Amino acid sequence: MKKEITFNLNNEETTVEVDPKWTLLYLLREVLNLTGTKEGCGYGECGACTVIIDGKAVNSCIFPVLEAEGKNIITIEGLAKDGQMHPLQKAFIEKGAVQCGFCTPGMIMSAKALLDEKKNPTDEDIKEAIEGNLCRCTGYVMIIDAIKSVAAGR
Amino acid sequence: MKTVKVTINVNNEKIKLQVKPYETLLETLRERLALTGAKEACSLGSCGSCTVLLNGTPVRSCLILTPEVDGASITTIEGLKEDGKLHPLQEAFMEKGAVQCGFCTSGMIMTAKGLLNRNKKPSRAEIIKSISSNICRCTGYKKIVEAVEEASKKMA
Amino acid sequence: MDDNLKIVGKRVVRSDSYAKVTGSALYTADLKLPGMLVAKVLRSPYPHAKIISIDVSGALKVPGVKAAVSGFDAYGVKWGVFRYTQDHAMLPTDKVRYIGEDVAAVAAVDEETALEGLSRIKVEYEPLDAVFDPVESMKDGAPQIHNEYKNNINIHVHIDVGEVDKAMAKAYLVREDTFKAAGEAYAMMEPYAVVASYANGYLDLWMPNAGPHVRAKALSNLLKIPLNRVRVRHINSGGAFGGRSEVAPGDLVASLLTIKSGRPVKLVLSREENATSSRQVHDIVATVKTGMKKDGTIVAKDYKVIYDGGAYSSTGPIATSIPFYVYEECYRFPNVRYNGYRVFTNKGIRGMYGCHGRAFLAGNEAQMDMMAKELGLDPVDVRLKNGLTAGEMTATKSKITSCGLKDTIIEASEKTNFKKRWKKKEKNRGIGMGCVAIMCGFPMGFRSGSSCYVKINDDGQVTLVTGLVDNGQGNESMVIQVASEVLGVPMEDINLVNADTEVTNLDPGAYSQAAAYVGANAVKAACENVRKRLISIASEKLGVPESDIDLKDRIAYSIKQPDKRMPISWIAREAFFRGEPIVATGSFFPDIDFEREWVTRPWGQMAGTFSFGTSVAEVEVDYETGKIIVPRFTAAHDCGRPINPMAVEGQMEGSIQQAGIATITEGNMWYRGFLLNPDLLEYKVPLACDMPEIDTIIVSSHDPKGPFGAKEGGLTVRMNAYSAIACAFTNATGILFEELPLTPDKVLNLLEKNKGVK
Amino acid sequence: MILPKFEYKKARTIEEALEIYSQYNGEAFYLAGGTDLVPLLKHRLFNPKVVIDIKGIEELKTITKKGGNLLVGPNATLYELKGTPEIQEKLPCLFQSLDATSCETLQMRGTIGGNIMQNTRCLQYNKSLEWRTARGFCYKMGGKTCNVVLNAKACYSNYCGDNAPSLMTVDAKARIVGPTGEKTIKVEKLFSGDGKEPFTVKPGEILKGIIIPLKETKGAYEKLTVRGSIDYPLVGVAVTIKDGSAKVGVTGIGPCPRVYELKEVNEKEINNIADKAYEDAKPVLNAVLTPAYRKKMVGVLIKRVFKRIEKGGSR
Repeated sequence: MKKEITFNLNNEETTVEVDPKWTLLYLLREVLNLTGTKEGCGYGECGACTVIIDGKAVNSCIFPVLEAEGKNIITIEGLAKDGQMHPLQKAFIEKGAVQCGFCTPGMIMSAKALLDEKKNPTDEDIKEAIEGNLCRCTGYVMIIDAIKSVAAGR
Repeated sequence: MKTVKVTINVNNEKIKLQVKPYETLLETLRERLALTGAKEACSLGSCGSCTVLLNGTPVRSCLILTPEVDGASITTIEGLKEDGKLHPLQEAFMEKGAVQCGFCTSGMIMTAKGLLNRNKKPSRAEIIKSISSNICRCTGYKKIVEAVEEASKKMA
Repeated sequence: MDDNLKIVGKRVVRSDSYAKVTGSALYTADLKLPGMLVAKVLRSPYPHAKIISIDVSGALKVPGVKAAVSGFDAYGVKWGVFRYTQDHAMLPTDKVRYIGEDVAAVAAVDEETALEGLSRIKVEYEPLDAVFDPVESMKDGAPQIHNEYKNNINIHVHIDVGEVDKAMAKAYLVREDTFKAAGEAYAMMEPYAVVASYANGYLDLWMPNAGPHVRAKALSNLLKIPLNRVRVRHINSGGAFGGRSEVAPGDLVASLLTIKSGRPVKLVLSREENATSSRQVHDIVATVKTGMKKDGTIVAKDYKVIYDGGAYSSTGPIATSIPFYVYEECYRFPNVRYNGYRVFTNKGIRGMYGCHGRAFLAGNEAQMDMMAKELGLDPVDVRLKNGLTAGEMTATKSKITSCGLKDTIIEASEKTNFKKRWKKKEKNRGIGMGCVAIMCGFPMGFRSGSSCYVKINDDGQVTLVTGLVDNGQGNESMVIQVASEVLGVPMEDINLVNADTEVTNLDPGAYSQAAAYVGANAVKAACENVRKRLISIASEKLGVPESDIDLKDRIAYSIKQPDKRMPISWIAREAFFRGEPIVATGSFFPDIDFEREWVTRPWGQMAGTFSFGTSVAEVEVDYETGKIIVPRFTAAHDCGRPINPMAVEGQMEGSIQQAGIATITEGNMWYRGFLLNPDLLEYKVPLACDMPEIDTIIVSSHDPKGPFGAKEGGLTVRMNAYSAIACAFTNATGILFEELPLTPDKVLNLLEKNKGVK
Repeated sequence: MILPKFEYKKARTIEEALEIYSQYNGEAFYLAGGTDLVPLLKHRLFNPKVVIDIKGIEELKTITKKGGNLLVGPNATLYELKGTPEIQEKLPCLFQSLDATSCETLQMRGTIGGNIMQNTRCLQYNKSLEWRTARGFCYKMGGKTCNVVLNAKACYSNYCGDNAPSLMTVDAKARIVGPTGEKTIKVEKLFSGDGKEPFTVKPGEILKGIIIPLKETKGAYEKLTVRGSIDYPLVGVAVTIKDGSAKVGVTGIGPCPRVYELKEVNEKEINNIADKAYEDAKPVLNAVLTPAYRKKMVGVLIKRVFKRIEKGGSR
């Protein structure tokens, strides 16, 4: 039986009918067409589906959809403001932190959650923040560089 | 606005849906079921481009509310093939050159299918009368009439 | 190899028809992209009004509305086909000029929300006097629609060849008549729709269009985006008939909305909007004066033709000229004067139409029959006497290369027993003939030519890449057929990538009747270059001379020793090993005089070649009700060698509906700028039951430069079918028509006015 | 084109339908075939709160023979009715008008009740809300004057039903049921003659049945249109001859169909009626052919139908 839930998604009040069986990722991708968030493993192991819920980076593929009720959710699509990219997005491009791009949205969301919490993270903080996000291309060096450059720029 | 629960059989598949009470069958087919073969060309029942079969009878799906057809069987152009084989009407439309821009084609074929459902051997006059329910802007109808004649012969 | 064709000239099943009979062919409104928004347009309720202000902010407050735009969000660039006709902003900021003009638009999550958004947009107008009749509009003191055009005269085409007045004075018989015709609706079955998607600085667009390259260029200018970032993509088109050649206001609207919202946007016009706010056909008033010798030779023609141009230039100079040219390409006019005026009125935009110019063309032909009758001649002889032949020049200096006009006249008249029936008239019955010629392509600058890229894939299959467009005529299938012939592979082995501005080269589009002559010629040239490579490698491998090799059924083989053979796929792989994959380009540019200009220099070679046609209609007139019945219609067409006769017949049959039967049913009706029949109920597109028995005759001539001898296929019928009906009406009643369409009310009125005439 | 918002209710009995109607204070429409109603709703000419689907009401569907009459449920489709042997054999005028109605596909969906009770039409009325708003609302839409006959405080829209005139010529009656009970009236009494409110049927009342006397008749229907299918009549003339006398029904001009009686069928009488019907017809410029022409055709078609009947009646 479907249920209606209401939450804030990328700064917009959203009410939608959901099946309690769904994950948040399913709702985002299949119903709301927000396909920036990727499904890499489906078991919370790779972080490709990371979104920010009430300030925390969360694997949306294992997040039961009913729990989204009343929450504040940000996806990669909600990052740019007034046509301007978020500094993290700019830095990822400039530092060459993007290769195939499949982990990128999740990676950026994890980084954002970190920077929102800690203005000046250490290298260790950064590594810890993205340790749940697998990247198969970059070797992480440029990703860490990119995140650092944003933290330093503040 | 409360939605309405309907169960319809679309192209031999039983489908349960919750639709808007003011939703047309054409909208349901195109927007919910991604069956875009039926076309919206006038939306007012004047042209026949949205024709589908309702329990075997051709209807203008733009004039029908989806709640009206709860429990009914709908056949669209996408459901005409059987076992991966084209229906004789589809074959004949291709072979006789009855297709040009193609926008009226699915409605035209469904109207013809409706005719053959109730009249296995229609005369030329009966074919013309029946497909005069549908507007085609490209072909001048001659090859469409020939295609329906050909299909009815093949099916006999 | 032309004389031993394997597939060209055969009645083949069109390559696009499978998708169309199974419902899987996608049209613009069928597209669904992730996150796609629905757009709706706010339209002008006034025929003419100053825009004081537009405030879209209210719309943006509606939850679910993601963007709202007006002309103030555009760059103030005005579009026009020619430098001197750039007067159409698409979203106006100064004035609205017709009811239904696009003023502002919103994109929202669904249609209901978009409509709610529209209702919150505030527009303040100051209504101005409006003018709806072109003759009134030309008068001093009429409301001025654009400041730049005095007396609202948008275009004046003036052609003067020989000494018209002198010749007219010496003529044995002179007759002058005025003919009117209501503008028609294109009434293509697919209402206009556009999907626009802007991401990462690139704009992708899908819409039914007849010329993706001209669309992309116009949008690049209007949006100030580099051309390589505007991509008009391939999609099925539910008919065009001339009405989808140029950029449309909706293209700009959808583009602005996707740029603003960052999400894909779909705009689908309702049937009513499609009529009120996309293009319509010109209403025409044509005054035709003809001087003839006693033997029926035309010595002079003097024309004044007024075209109701609606609110903007659109294809102005072309529309003002084409009816004249298709006529002078058919008959010999030693002395001729043409004054064509395209005049602005406060009505919707007007464009080119496959049947453009019916008042002028039908008027000429019907008048010719009246004069023939007076001189004791018959229409067949008069047409044969005045018809152009191969090698002759038209009045404005276009050389006619191949010409089957005579054959079409003779074959159509023999098939219908024309001469006898025209003379020995049965009561209330008549027979009439109409002739015309059509240029196969006309000067469109560097867009006049086409090019094609072909590659042979590693399995021997073929990919063709060309700018050629199909709006339902079968152009795509036609070039696949041509490639199949040249390359010796079946049609199903050939993939076509076409009409996508990012990957295809310039092409005239499905416009100006150029697809067979220009587009297919380019495909043929490219395939011939590939064929040379295939044969060269095969010759080497098989050890026989190149001249002994032919390609057939995916095989290269020796003609003399047929057991020496190898699959084309082997040749392709061999070429890959050599590091020289088999790819080739080919192009065709018609022999046209590019100094020719529609207004300033209306002479010189118009097109590479011309096709010809003759229609014969038989009518019955009901004297009590004024109803005309058309029991039989015969059309003969010289299209060079038909590539697919079945497709050519289809064009001819459609033309008989759209130009022939339309002569008694179709016309737009207006009330002070309001279109009264913008729907498919009151705009009378003929139905199956309204169609006559049809005979089509394809007169196969052979054009020296056409691909396998082919020329344009079908359009002549679109421009002479109404003449045949009008002439048959005159033959039946002894009366010339005054106004088209010949609906029963008009017919009865004419019959009563002319009581006693026989 | 999307529909305006409304609720959908299915009624299983007439009582239930009347009940729903009153629940919504009359802001309701009965839905049968929908071929007339849905376009009106899409154009926002009406904005009901609820649409009551009465197709499921069994007693409204049946066609039965009883005591020399054919009892027709209003939800019988035009196509079913056309296929009824009694109509084919005895009522040629009605058969022909059914056959001439719109096109086959719409005959198979459209019902006789809906066809009789269809709203009047006008080139300036059957348009989108946007079109009508730009033009200014006319008298029928609640505006001050007609948009065709400028300054007239009346509505000149045309009743375009093909079958009401035929039914009138065969003396058919209509059974009406409403909140206050049931009544049986002549078909011609269904029409008010007022273009704004073309029917005498009161809010909530349902057409419950049509009673058609089954007597041997001769007759024919003549319909003036531009095309051979889909179109509404620009003038329609129905003639039925029974026991030496005849009735003539005229439709397509003005807000209601008219019926005329000939005591005897002879040339003089026919001419008289043709002249009278011509005088009565007051078309205005609200259809695709000129008013003068349509007026003229009333007389022409009447004479023509009688001639056709004389020759055997077939089309």
